[in-house]
Amino acid sequence: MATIIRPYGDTMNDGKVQLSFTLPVPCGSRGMEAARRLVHAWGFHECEVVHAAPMSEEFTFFVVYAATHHGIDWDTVEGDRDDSEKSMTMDEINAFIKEKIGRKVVVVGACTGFDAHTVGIDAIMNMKGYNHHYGLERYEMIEAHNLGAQVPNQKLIEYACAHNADAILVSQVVTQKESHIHTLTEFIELLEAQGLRGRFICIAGGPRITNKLAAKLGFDAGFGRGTYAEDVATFIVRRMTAS
Amino acid sequence: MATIIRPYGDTMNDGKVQLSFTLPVPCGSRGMEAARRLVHAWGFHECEVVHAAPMSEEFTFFVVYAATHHGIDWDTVEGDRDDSEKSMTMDEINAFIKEKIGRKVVVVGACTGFDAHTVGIDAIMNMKGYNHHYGLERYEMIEAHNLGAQVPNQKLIEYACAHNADAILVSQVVTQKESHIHTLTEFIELLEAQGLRGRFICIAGGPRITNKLAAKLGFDAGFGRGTYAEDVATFIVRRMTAS
Amino acid sequence: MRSKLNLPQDKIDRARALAASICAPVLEFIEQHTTVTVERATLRLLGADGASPDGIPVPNLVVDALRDRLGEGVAAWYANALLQTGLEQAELDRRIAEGFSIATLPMGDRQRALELASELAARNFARIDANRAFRQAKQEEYKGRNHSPLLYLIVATGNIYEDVKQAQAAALHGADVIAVIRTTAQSLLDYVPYGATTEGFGGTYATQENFRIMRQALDEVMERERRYIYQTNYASGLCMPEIAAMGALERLDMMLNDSMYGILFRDINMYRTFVDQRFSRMINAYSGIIINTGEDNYLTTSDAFEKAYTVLASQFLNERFAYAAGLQPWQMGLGHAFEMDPSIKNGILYELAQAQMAREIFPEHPLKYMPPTKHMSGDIFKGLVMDNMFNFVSKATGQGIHLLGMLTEAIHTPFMMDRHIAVETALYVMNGIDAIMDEIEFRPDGLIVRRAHEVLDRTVQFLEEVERIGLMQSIEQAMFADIARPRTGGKGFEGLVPRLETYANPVEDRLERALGLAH
Amino acid sequence: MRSKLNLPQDKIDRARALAASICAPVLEFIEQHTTVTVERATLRLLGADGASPDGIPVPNLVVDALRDRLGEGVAAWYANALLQTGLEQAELDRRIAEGFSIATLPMGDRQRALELASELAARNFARIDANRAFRQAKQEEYKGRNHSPLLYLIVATGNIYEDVKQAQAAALHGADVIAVIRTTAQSLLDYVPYGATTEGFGGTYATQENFRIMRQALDEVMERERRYIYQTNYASGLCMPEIAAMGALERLDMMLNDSMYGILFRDINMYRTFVDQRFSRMINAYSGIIINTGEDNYLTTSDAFEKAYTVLASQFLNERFAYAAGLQPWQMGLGHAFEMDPSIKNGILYELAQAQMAREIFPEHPLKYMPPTKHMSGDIFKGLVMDNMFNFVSKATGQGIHLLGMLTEAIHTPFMMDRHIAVETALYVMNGIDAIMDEIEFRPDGLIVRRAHEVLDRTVQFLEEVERIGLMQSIEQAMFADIARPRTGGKGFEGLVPRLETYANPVEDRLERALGLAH
Ligand code: B12
Ligand code: B12
Ligand SMILES: Cc1ncc(COP(=O)(O)O)c(C=O)c1O
Ligand SMILES: Cc1ncc(COP(=O)(O)O)c(C=O)c1O
Repeated sequence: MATIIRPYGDTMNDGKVQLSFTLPVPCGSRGMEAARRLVHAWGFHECEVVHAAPMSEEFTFFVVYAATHHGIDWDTVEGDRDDSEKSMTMDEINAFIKEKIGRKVVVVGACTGFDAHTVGIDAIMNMKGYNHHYGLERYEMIEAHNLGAQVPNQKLIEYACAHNADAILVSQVVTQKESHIHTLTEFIELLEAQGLRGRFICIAGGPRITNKLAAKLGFDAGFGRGTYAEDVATFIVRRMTAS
Repeated sequence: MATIIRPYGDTMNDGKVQLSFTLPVPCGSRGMEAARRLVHAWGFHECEVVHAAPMSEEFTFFVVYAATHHGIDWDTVEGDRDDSEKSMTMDEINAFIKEKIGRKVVVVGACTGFDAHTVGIDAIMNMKGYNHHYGLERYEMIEAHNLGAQVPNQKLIEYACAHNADAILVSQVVTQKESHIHTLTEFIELLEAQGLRGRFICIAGGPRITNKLAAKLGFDAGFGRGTYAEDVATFIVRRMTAS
Repeated sequence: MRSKLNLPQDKIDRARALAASICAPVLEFIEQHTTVTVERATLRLLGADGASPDGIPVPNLVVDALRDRLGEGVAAWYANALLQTGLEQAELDRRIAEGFSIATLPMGDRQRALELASELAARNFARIDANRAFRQAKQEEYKGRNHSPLLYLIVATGNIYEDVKQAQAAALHGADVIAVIRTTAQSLLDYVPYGATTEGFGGTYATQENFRIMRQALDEVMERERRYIYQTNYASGLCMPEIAAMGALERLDMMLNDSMYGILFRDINMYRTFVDQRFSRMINAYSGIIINTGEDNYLTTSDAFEKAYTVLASQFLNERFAYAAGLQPWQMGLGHAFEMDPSIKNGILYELAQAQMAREIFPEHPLKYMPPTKHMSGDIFKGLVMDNMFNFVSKATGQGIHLLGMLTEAIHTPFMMDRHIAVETALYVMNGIDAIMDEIEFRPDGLIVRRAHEVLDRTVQFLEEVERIGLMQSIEQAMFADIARPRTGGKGFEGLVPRLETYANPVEDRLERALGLAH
Repeated sequence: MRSKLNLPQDKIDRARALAASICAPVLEFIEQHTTVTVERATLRLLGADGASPDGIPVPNLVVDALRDRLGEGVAAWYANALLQTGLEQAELDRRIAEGFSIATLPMGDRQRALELASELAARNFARIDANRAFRQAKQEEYKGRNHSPLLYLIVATGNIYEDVKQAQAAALHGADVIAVIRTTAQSLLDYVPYGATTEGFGGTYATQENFRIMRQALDEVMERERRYIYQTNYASGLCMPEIAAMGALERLDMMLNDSMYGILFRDINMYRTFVDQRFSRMINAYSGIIINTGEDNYLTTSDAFEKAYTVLASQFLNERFAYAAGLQPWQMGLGHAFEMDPSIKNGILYELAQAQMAREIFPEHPLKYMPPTKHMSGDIFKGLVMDNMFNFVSKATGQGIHLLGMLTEAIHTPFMMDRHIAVETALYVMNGIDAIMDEIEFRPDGLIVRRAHEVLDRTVQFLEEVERIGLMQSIEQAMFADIARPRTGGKGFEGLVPRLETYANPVEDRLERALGLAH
């Protein structure tokens, strides 16, 4: 039987949602009615325009509370990845590599294209890591190369070949005008054009990256906010040993 | 030609909206996907679940940004009342009454039912008024009777009859479980049952009251947040002199 | 605590002396009267329980039956009924619920009846003693795990089972105190509904069963979080003493319990309220409950900047009435609020001044500080920031009990997510300025210091005026909250009864003895 | 200003002396070099304008053509071309844009050419003088109508026409300063794009035409609101001096303009940057522009609590370099930021300490204070409150230029409504605590005071270390921002040119003379 879930304000299934947005209309009762009708058009009922403030003569800011009858079937929802699959710890990963791979795993990473945000990839790769989770450089059984920011895709690929990398990590933080999609797509296309796609485990990461998005773009995995080195390392070593 | 308007984030017609809500699901990537799908179900695209926080084991709070293609036709939007129709000032109203009505206008008001919120009706009626706008008691040509809070509908009607009121003001602030609808509906039903509806100009007010809602419930007008005494008085005297 | 404001002690003393002199005649009046709800509370503390099929509680049935004899006190009559019928108490209550009137029974040995009443009281007082001991033990066990100030959150779904979910989520997230808001207009009921309830408007009925259900839910979280969770309700309205009795029996920890709130904000008769408040407060005092007074309400009907002194004046009066009912300073959660118009220049500094002033004048009292409400609007973003400036001021001045503001205050009773946002942001601010009380000084003679001095001055003047006129007449003249209440008007006046010479109340005797109030 | 922290003046003096000694060898190096962009900026200030059909600006065409003669300075060559061809300047520029190389012309009378260059410069300097005079007059006319601190808002749509809408809305609502963020990676372009632009990533191209369009839009709002609206852009990256020149010509009022930002955060060659920053700063100094330095960036790559001293150290260095370029203290918007992890106990108090410290150490400087960015998350509600604690600290410590934080910092470049919320809430907080600077004192020896002393101590130690090693080598060793940059690495190194004996630059001479820097 389907388990339909709906937003919850203070009573099961009341469907309450808060919204805010701007409309290119002057502030006044006509603008408020426009806001109400718009929210209504999204299928909401009990639409209360609780705030309307002029931002200029042509733009008005609205806050609305409304309720929805829509629900979705929880039983059919699949997470971006399996929440129950736990990552190994650094020590477990090192032990795993020693036992099942028997040599150091080589990981090459960079923040590519025009993107200059190194903090994310550093959090995964650099010695000191992030939030008291050490980065890959600290792993005894991992050889990690962090090329930094604004690295052209082709340069990253060449470097990975030259160092016989097992996995390539690509960080993309800026998403404006879909620039991350362009850069990530180009990366996979370049690999494929050179017949190298099969050679590496390819992983994308960044605050707006999901596993699904990465898969769609041809990566083996994608990681978003709150990722730690062990999550990535666990994925790599499991994938390397998967038959 | 229709003027279609859509939400504006930073570019015309980008359709950007902010939403927040709670779902009765545990926090995790499955919950985030549920949130995304739900927002999608409302017709949004580019749904970004930017925040998910557990509130207990069974409830998660989400913040989402998304974009809509929906728009509404501005030309067909009618405001709750005509924004361009300006209220008279206190002096103008007094002069208007002297000239066109020639006697004091009697207004009786109360906060009815179980509702104990007097501040709103006081703001309209009491001498000192609200936000430097004097209340009706201050109007030379208006005789104002404010009966206060938790006044039963029938008592208000009897009082209005006894004092030969021209207009009755009803305040409703509490809207939980639609209690304002019940109280306002009962008021009109009582008047009609006693054949008195035609005798008074009936006006409802309160932060969640709109002109449309009031009209639907059988009132002559409704006033919401930010109303001042002159708005109400203007309406009354114009209605009294409308042929 | 080092003083930052250098308020003149003689002015503070003068205000206290004025409060004492203002309250004295009222206290005299109180002693000479009882009310229907005082008698019903007495019955509850004798163990009377149950309700008629149409929901009228046994204490009401008894008091209604004895309506013409209340001046003697009902305790003897109730015990007499037990003696006369020879029934078990539960059985007697059942019969009363079914329609049996004990007024039909003649009085037997009144002395023996009073002794039995005393024994019955002893049983229920033992339960209260145990509750108090349990609370103390748990607070000792989980010492240092509550926040300072205590974070106080309201739930108000109208359905006790929904309330429980919300309360547990809030407590898990950090709430120290959960208050279940009462349904609209319960304060005007002259009886306490019976049993678990699931329908209320803007709040949930206060019933003894609802108290029990919430207590159990909060105790669960307490054990899990190893943090004592305070439960709060309203000993307010027409049934103040009865709700206090129920709270004592179900181990509530705080009660909204003001000496004048009902008069001003619920139009309850002033004589009735004064009598009721004392009895309810004695029960609260005995059971170790912290009361919360309602000065914040003044600022919803009058201007918070102009009328700041009415808050302080009311605190002095509430304090005086509280002492007279045996409450200790640590039980006096005197109310005040952050309610100034947000557009006032330096408004936040004036709030800081007043909060610090309250702190210095009532140093041992766990002041209850209320968030902005009146000036909250549909602009939830600005509202959230206002709430957090309130959080800042509260932490900076060491308030005791901190009611968290809701960003949706102007819109609806809190959604679960509203409460979540409130806790999350308050914890951020309060942790970020943890040591601020010891860190910040005010410029002597700056506007903060001057504001506090002005409010105190104005308060003394105001109390002088009230003393001259008398408290009851001052209320008649709208000197408090801009609201006028006639002496014999308002609800519940008919429930006021002069005590006869023969009046006897073993519950009251016991309370007064234990609280050192015997005269 | 009364000191609240009692920082030892001798330590402050010591830090300044260290900064002077650290910068001295770098300044010597600077004097002996020019760069492609210094020469291009010179051309711009001689009036060279236009671009080739494929968008290469005339100054670039000229400098590229004279690539092997830059050591002499391009001014004489450009003037020489005018003399040799007898063309009007606009006509010459048009020909250059079409492909004509002035390198093909032999040098005539070099002295006359330099005189002509001087005259050309005079014309453009007259325009800058007029801009400065206009600004002063308007600021005088609308005195007292800006906020304190100045509220600084960014626009970043990528499209100058969309930017204009957003900027006007922000200014109408209260912004004092509008900064147009540059498109991603413009700082790495070794030329300045030409004309109005409508496509950028996360920002809008800085072009002279875009400057003009925005200036006009802001002037409109200025007249309407009777409040001077400051326009800001980035004299940063590979074209620092050129953008400064454009800003001078189009009456910008502020420029992001740091002495080391490009090196550390954009991997631009350090020699190149040091040379460029001085020339750009002389132009800014002359045109009355307030510079904004980029110390906030340190805290995005290293920890804000641990590395607070690197911010102060950089401020001393930026100040020293700024003096050396003729900037006055009122033009030095030294940067710092509110970037501590929000979970740090007393973190807000530490921020308060550091902001006050900066204020007391640089009393005449309009410090530019940056909001939380790194620890902002998708939790927009908590983010909004963090932004407002930042607003609080800024007002409480009298910062000069206040960059408003956005609740959506972790999500997207600002929506119009994000900016609206930021202004609305900041105005509430700042108005509510208007007088706080004069009202609040810190406990001597409390954790606020101690924190400031510690950071100053640590800064002096750090500067001593840098002095010992030398600035360039310190940068090579990642002593700043945890980032290592090799001396001859980085972008733009190839654009560095040693000056020959014969080097002549009438624009520079004029600047140095006017700024009293002539040696
Ligand atoms: C710090 C910062 C900067 C610094 C960067 C310094 C540096 N060396 O990294 C500076 C000041 C230089 C900067 C500049 C710019 N920035 Co910036 N910046 C930020 C900021 C404040 C924090 C980012 C950060 O460090 N987060 C902390 C890290 C640890 O989180 P993270 O990146 O998400 O990484 C985690 C996960 O995503 C994941 N992860 C990340 N990468 C990878 C890779 C792999 C393989 C894996 C497995 C995991 C993984 O693991 C990490 C740890 O959990 C954000 C706002 C914010 N609060 O998020 C804006 C932000 C990212 N910047 C932004 C912009 C627009 C810019 C500029 C383009 C502005 C401009 N026009 O000049 C410039 C240009 C930069 C460029 N060319 O790319 C926008 C992006 C908008 C968008 N969605 O497109 C943001 C969101 C700010 C905003 N609201 O406008 N920025
Ligand atoms: C002050 C206040 C109180 C005071 C009331 C004091 C008094 N004497 O009025 C006290 C503390 C007593 C109180 C109690 C309760 N309150 Co109350 N209270 C508020 C508060 C903070 C402010 C209301 C106010 O005074 N606004 C200022 C006035 C000027 O604005 P206004 O009422 O909108 O009036 C303007 C217009 O609407 C219009 N107008 C109003 N009436 C009329 C009539 C006419 C004819 C016209 C023309 C115009 C007009 O003109 C006015 C001026 O512009 C609001 C929250 C908020 N910030 O809005 C909650 C609020 C209204 N209260 C609420 C609740 C639930 C209660 C209680 C039921 C809680 C409880 N369970 O105990 C109780 C019970 C009251 C009862 N029986 O009705 C809820 C209502 C939720 C809902 N939507 O249903 C609110 C929204 C708070 C919340 N978020 O929970 N409350
Ligand atoms: C002291 C006090 N009692 C009671 C209440 C609650 O009101 P009611 O009487 O409607 O339950 C309040 C609410 O603000 C209060 O302050
Ligand atoms: C001093 C300085 N310059 C420039 C920039 C802008 O960066 P970009 O070089 O990408 O334009 C910043 C941004 O933080 C800065 O602080």
